[in-house]
Amino acid sequence: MPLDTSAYSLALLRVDGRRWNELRRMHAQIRTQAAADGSSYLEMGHTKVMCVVTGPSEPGPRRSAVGASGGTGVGGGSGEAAQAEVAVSIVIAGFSSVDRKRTARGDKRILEMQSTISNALAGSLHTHLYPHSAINISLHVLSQDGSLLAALINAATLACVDAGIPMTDYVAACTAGSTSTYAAGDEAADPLLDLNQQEEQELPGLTVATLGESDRVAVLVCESRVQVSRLEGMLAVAVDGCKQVREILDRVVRDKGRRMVQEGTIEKGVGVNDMEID
Amino acid sequence: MATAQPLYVLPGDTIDPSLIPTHKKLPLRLGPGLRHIPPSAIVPTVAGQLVADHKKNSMWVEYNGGRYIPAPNDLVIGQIQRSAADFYFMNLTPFTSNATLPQLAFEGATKKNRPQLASGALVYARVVLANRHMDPELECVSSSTGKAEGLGPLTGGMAFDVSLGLARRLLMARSREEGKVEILELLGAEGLAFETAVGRNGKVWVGSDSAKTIILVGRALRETDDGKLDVDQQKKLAKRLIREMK
Amino acid sequence: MAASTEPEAALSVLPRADGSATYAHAGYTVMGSVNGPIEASRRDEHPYEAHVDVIVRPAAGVGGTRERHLESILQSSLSQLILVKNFPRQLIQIVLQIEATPENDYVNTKLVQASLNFPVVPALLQTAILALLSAAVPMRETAASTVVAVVPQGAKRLLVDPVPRDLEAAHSVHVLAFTSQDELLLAESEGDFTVKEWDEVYEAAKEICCRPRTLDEENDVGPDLRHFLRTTLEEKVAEDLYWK
Amino acid sequence: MPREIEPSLNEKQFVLQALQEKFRLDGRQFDQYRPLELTFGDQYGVADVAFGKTKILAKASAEVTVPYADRPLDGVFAIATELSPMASPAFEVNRPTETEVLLSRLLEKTVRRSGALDTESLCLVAGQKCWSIRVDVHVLSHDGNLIDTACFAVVAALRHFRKPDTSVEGGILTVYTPAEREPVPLSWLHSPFCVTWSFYGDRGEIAVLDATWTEEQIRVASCTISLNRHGEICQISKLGGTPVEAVALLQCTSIALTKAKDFSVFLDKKLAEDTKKRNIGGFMAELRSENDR
Amino acid sequence: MAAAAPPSLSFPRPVFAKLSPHPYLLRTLAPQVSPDTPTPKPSRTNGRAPHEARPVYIHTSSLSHAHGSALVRVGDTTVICGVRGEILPVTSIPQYRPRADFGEDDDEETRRAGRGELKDYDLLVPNIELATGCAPQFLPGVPPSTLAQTISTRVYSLLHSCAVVDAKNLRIWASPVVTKPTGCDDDADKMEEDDEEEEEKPELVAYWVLYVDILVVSFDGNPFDAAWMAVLAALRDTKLPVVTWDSDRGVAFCSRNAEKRKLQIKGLPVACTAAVFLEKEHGSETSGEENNRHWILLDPDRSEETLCGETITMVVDCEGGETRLRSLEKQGGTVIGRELIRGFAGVAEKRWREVKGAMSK
Repeated sequence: MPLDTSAYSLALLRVDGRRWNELRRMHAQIRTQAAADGSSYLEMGHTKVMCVVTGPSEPGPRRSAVGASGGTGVGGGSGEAAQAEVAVSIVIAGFSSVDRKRTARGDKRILEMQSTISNALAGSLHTHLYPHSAINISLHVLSQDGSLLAALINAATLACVDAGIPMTDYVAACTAGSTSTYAAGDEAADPLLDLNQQEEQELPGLTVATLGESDRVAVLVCESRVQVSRLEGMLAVAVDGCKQVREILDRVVRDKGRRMVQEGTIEKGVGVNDMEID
Repeated sequence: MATAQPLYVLPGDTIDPSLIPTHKKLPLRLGPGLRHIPPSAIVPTVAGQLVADHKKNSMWVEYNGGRYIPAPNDLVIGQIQRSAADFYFMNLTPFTSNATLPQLAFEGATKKNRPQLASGALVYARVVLANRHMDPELECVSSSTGKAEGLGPLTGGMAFDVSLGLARRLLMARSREEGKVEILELLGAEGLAFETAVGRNGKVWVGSDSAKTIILVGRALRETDDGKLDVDQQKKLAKRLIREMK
Repeated sequence: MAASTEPEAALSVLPRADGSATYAHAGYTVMGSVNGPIEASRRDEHPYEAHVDVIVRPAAGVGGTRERHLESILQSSLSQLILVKNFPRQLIQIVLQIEATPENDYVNTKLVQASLNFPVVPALLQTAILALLSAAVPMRETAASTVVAVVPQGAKRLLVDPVPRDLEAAHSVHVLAFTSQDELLLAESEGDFTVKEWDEVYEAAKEICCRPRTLDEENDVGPDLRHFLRTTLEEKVAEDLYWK
Repeated sequence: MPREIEPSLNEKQFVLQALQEKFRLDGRQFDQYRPLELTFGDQYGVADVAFGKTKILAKASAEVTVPYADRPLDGVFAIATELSPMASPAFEVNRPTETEVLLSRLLEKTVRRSGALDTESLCLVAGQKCWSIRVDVHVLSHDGNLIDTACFAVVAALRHFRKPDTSVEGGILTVYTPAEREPVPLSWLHSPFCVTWSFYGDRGEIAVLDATWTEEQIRVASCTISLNRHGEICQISKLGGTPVEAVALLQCTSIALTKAKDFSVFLDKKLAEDTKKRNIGGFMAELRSENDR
Repeated sequence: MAAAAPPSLSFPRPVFAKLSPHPYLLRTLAPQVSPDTPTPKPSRTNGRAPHEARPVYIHTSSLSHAHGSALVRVGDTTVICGVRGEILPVTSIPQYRPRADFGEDDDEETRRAGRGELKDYDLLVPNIELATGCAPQFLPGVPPSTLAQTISTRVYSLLHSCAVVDAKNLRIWASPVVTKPTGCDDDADKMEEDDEEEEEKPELVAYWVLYVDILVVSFDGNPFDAAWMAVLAALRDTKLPVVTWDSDRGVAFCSRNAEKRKLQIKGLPVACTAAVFLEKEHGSETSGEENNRHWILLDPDRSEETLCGETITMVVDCEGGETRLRSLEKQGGTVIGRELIRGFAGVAEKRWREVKGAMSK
């Protein structure tokens, strides 16, 4: 494990010069596509994704069994649609990573991310207001540099806000890691916030999404081997990171709202307007 | 009713004519598990015990298990799937096509005021019509008296799954003597306050103010069913459960 | 894994299926589940009778063409036994999971094999019938099935329930199934044989599948399947009706 | 396609109410598993596992094949989880449901990506020939908590499995039949187990282990934690659902660790018993094969 | 045949046939005895007698690119089969295991081992394509139907159980003496002699893999018989080029104008299928003494297949003088019992002669 133990322990700086609890530069916009009901573009470092939301609307003809929320029961999508179904589709552009590899359509990793995002948002969106209807979230990955799932969740949240779908609060996500791998059993390992590609490959890490300003975890995904003792540290840092991310998302929404009010162009997005008032 | 030496049959077995009850006036009535092949052959279609009732001049095959198949006058517990213009579509067993329950088939229901039942609600109903070519039809009111007679929506409580055999025994007029199932009475005698509704489709609804009681009754039923307990064992079970509760 | 041991079976082993059974004989172990009559999907719906759907799943590897073939054989045979006319537009779904097959210590067999293996058919058929009985699906009659191999030389020329090594050496392999009315329900043979040989095989198989109850037991051609089926069911029914 | 019907309103309300009063339908504690049964088959690599009414059979098998071009020094290792209508008519053959995808991903992450099986040891002739190890997971009866049951079955099957012995002389590979040489076990590095929590209540404040099918249908969120007895997390997935307090999740993890240790002890015991049983038979078998030669 | 339509009916026979095929076929098979017309012989709607099969037409080596090919027509069922050989070096067979000795080929052991080779290394790969729009029920370009999969399985196992192709004819040896595929018998013998003379044994370096592709061009029932006929004819027509093995580069190559050797085929197994037509509609509840007559319809066409449940397929080979059965498949009913099967052997023999005639043309 070259980078961290050597470089980090000396300067306490990471490969890209960040401190342990620093987020990468995060930039986001909403209302990027005029045509869509809701849309967003989001960057976390060099990870760049965009999202388009259509709906709530009549459920489309082809409703994928996988990646449709409420799918706790066998057979995916909820039986009698008492609440709206949140369908997520992810498209990873061939040029998004260094080596261009085609992602197969039935790729289970992507199907898993789809269902994660749809279930995470379904937990916050007031889907019960829209029975027998569907909210389609389609995400496009333009560039990958770690923390992909987190970026996708954040983008989806923004797009849903833009679409004016009532929700409890933001679902904000980010990643956290630990400075040395599971092999080294040293307890002195420091947690790291917001992993990039390189760190993600070399260090144990996890993705966390929380609801609003609370400590309540909607998504917790850890795909690497790590000592149980490290979990608490990483989780704490990640949850804290999620709060920072929430602030950023909130600012994005408010700025956009303010600008729209100034321009006097609020045909929709009443939700934004409300926030303007308080 | 059970003959001295129980006679077990398999599908396609030939039944000794001597076993077929012969009665002066009454026509021979064939119960479940038997089919008549003209001119005079009677053949079992399931594995079970052949039972003949000479007084009623009827015979049938007694068996346990399998999926519930609706028959007229059966009492069942259905779950509302969705409601149409003037029907409720009811589910009796998973994955089977829906039964229909007219919204006017409730006590005192009129065009003006009919019961408003949400999908997912449980209803205690009687099978009016059931044949192989049509979806079964239910009712919650006696067509003769116009009274509900205990049928209708089941509010609160919990529905437990039991074997068709146990459901049938619980529904017997004299369930203690004939069905050899006494557990509910025993628990009642122990001072538990609860009400039950038994569906022929293998569902028992238990209602009570105390969740504890409902769970206890549910466990009692399951253990009686799975453990195939006889009356004495049921007595022991009742005692044990009550003790656990205290 | 010996050639002609008595078969073993257990009924209603799967709590959540309408009916189920495990059957173990001659090295084969099969788990069978039956659900039905249930709602048939659009394409399977038949206006006048129930659609019998048979799914055969190998112990290892994905099902392929030969499973489809086995399924079609079983489907055509079971539809004969089940009173399909009783349940128009309905579906009766039979899933047969092969759990174990006799192992041949002298070869490393490939995982995916295209050629059909007859010897598994009886185990599948028996399991399906037991499961159907456990699900109390109305049937016209029951059936029993067995495998007989014609081997070049040795003590007996006819081998009942041959082990894989015998099958390699066999001139011909035969699967026969008889209904409880002693009618020939299924006959599948491959190899190299004459009508006369087939006749002998027929005799042996019939002896096993539908031996009359009164018979001296010294000539053991193999298990007495009809008797086995009856005793198994009687035990089960007696247990179910313990309260009577 | 037949669809699983949701539990009735009565059931939904009651189960929740009972949980709030600290009861489960079957009288279990919240962190209590249903009775666990494990039986090995006559053949190597067959494990039959039951958590209460949930029954899963896992079968491991091995075959010589050509390694992937991009990793010539690794063997092939795959876990196949196809849910058949045997588990529930709602499952259709070769039409994967969400349940199936998530299950296979969890097993993938827990067993495969955590490096439980040393895949480099499966390489026979670099870039040309290697072992392909395959585990088929057959769900026989589905009464909730497929994940924990399946994971346990897979691990048990693989640790019980023996693959044919091989030798390579002058680039020529020989795979010995069981009659020629006793099969050999896989090189196994660590045994991970899945522990799945189900959450209830508006804030997911109630956490329950080993949910039955009814309980699963009513839960608002779930979290699967995979650990081995060395206290290493192999994977955690809480894939959405109602948000749960971070602290609660930490508690869940520490309880999960004790459960994983229990599983590990149980499995070791069972394996030991099985080998003892076999050694008697095994000896006879050797004699037999001797005579055959 | 006028009497075929009952007097009560007022619409023409084709309509009758469309509306209720079962009674229609029933009437033609069991014509009513009516006073005005003489009772005609029982015949099928296609005019054939119950035990009358459709004429066979076979044309071979029509495809230039295949090593062997055949077109078979049985009535309106037309099947094309092409055989293509490809060289498979033993090094690219994962589970390949060199064998010490290839004994005399009349030895039982060896023959079985050979069968093992064919199976384990997949040297015979049949595949059938039904989805050609050859009949309404098979739309083009859909995944293989159950029928297609069933037939290819049956063809595959028949190929192996009949051992029409011997593994020794597919082996490719690296040794100056035998660099040619040991085609005909004499050649094979010569090879063995050579071996004895040679002190250094020739090394088995590769196999021929035969891809047997079957295409159903038009479908009018009884696809298996036709398909199997086509496979057999195509294999008998197959000629494999002489292969030279370059041991330095470890590759086999056969020059453009290399001489071709005929593939040696053992025996002539012919499939013969019939379906059972019941008087009462299949599975109906009105069972009893009355109306349970039945007819065995040889070589059924599509309309007949839809009306019949039970089928029997017998594969016979009378090449060696006496009739030998190579396969028997009977399923889907209980009409065909022991006696009928005994009798059917005769029918199959007759069919065998017809087909042999068509083959030798």
